[in-house]
Amino acid sequence: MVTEQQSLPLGFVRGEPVFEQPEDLYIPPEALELMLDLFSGPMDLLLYLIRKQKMDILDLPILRITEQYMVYVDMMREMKLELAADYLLMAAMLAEIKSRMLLPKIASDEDEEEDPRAELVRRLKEYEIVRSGAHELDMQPQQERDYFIAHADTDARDLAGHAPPEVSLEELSLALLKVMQLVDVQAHHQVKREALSTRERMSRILEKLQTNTRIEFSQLFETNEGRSGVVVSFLAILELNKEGLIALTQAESYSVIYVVSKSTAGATEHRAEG
Amino acid sequence: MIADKQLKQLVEAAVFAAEAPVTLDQLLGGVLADYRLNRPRLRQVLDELKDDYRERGIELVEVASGYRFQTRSELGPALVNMWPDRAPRYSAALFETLALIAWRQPVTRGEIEAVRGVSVSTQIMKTLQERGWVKVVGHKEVPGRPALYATTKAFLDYFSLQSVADLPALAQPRPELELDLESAADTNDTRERGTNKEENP
Amino acid sequence: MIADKQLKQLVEAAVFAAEAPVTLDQLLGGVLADYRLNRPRLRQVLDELKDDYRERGIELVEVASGYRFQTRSELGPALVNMWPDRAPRYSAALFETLALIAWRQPVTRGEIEAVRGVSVSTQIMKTLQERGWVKVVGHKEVPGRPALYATTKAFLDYFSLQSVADLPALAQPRPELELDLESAADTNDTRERGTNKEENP
Repeated sequence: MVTEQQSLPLGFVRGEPVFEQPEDLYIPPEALELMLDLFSGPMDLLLYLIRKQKMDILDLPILRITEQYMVYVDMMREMKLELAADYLLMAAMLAEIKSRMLLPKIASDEDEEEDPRAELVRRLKEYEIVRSGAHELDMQPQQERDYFIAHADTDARDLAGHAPPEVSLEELSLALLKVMQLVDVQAHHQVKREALSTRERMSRILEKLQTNTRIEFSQLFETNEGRSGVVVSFLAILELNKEGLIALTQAESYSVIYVVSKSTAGATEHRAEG
Repeated sequence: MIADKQLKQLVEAAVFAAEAPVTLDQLLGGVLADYRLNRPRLRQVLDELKDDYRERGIELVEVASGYRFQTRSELGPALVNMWPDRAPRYSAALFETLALIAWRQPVTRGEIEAVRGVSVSTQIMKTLQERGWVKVVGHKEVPGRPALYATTKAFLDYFSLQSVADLPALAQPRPELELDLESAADTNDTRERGTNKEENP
Repeated sequence: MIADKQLKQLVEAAVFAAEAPVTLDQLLGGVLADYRLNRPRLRQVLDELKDDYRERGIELVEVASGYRFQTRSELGPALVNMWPDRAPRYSAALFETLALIAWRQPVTRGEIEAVRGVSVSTQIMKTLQERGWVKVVGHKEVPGRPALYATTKAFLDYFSLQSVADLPALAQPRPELELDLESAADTNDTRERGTNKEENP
């Protein structure tokens, strides 16, 4: 079922004729990164190329497939995209098969020499089956995509006196330490106690704005908290504003400043405006 | 326009699927967003649903924060037997999620997932909200309007904290703890998770 | 004795209130413990309930770990619209890994990597285990004693399946190809041929 169209080669890449310059090989750099996410690995990429070029997997044109694979891998390397070592491993394997194919066959009395492509073809077929399995799984109904669990609340559990699990502060602290380390790997965040108070205050302000979508600026401060409390509230308002969760409005200079929610569920009037 | 039957099915499914009681606005802006429906009409649908469940084991009720289905109160004593006495435990995933909410609040589920590198199960969010430790304080104005989660006063009370700011001081690694964590990280890498089973929260 | 109506209400309420799907045994030994009821009778009640919900927005289904109510799948898109941040997002790599574990279980990480041609990220294994879809069921007696992974009931529940045998049979290699798919063939045998789907997506 080889559907190789013989026409004039468009050019030669590393000595190999290129018959059709596949337009899908020209990929804008920004799309390359996306592509890396698109393929789940080198096998996936290989299969894609085989499909795209309508090659016969059983009589794999190893020269062509190797060329095309290398075009992709080289592009990704040129873009200095973080390329998994597995892609390079596959490139090496392809190159090896290619060189073995190029070697003259030595006539021998022994059993027929195994086609150097056999192992790759076997793996490709096997992988193809797994990929179709993944597709089958994806077609199954999935929770919160196709269906949701239907729950009813109950007061019976309270009757049972069924206490929820006891949790120690230590467990929570350890968990916090773990996520702090996680984040530390991603970025160097200095966790300061003041910053935490601010985050917490942000939540309280949003909470207030859920019942009242517009609150006078000054009402968000509690004077009995003292100086530091006022500072925390002020920082929280600035941060909320920066993150686009609230807006500050004022009819005219020196008039009352209002804090308006941009985020509450109940803010239907606001939604209607937008 | 939407057929009456389909409309009722949608509203019914949405109330059942919600993690907390749902308001008319949530229904109108969410599951019914594609249909032009007014509040009286929706109320009528909810009344019909109430009626449909009049003779069933559960009922549709309106509570302070919206509509929800709940088991009929007469059945309470019989349902008690559903929960045998056993002390459940929370998963590490739940603790990490809670810690992240405390630390990064107000935070969306997507932001939590970005840090933890794994998706956060709905069950965990539900458990945290049922315990009253976490609540939705708003919605982020980005596509999808994801909920913003924050810790509550009940959370602070439970752990006898004055403020979330008291947490990091506690989380300072003690020398002997650091060692523990390193070995824990090692076993994580070699996927020795048999002992660290993820039960349902 | 318990009146039919009350019995049905009790079973209905129990299934709705449970945190996870409930089995016949859980019902018989829990909420129904005070009544002398046999399994056929209980099955009959559940069948009646299924029937009652035939035209509603939710349905009673049986999955691997028992009975549960869930929203009708036609309503999925509208409901997802209501909670976009709850919608699952899984990569192709995760699904391939999961498919391999489902169809080839028990399987080692090395075996998964051999087929997929890429190293399996620790994050994928972590997600799969945190979701409770995959667990370590033993260790292979080869050097290094690698963990053997298998799917769980929670995996089946998530995909609305009663057993692994309900998974569609995977495409068979073409006859002219002699592939080393013994392990796959074994699991395939237990499956129904009739469900064979088209060979490729």
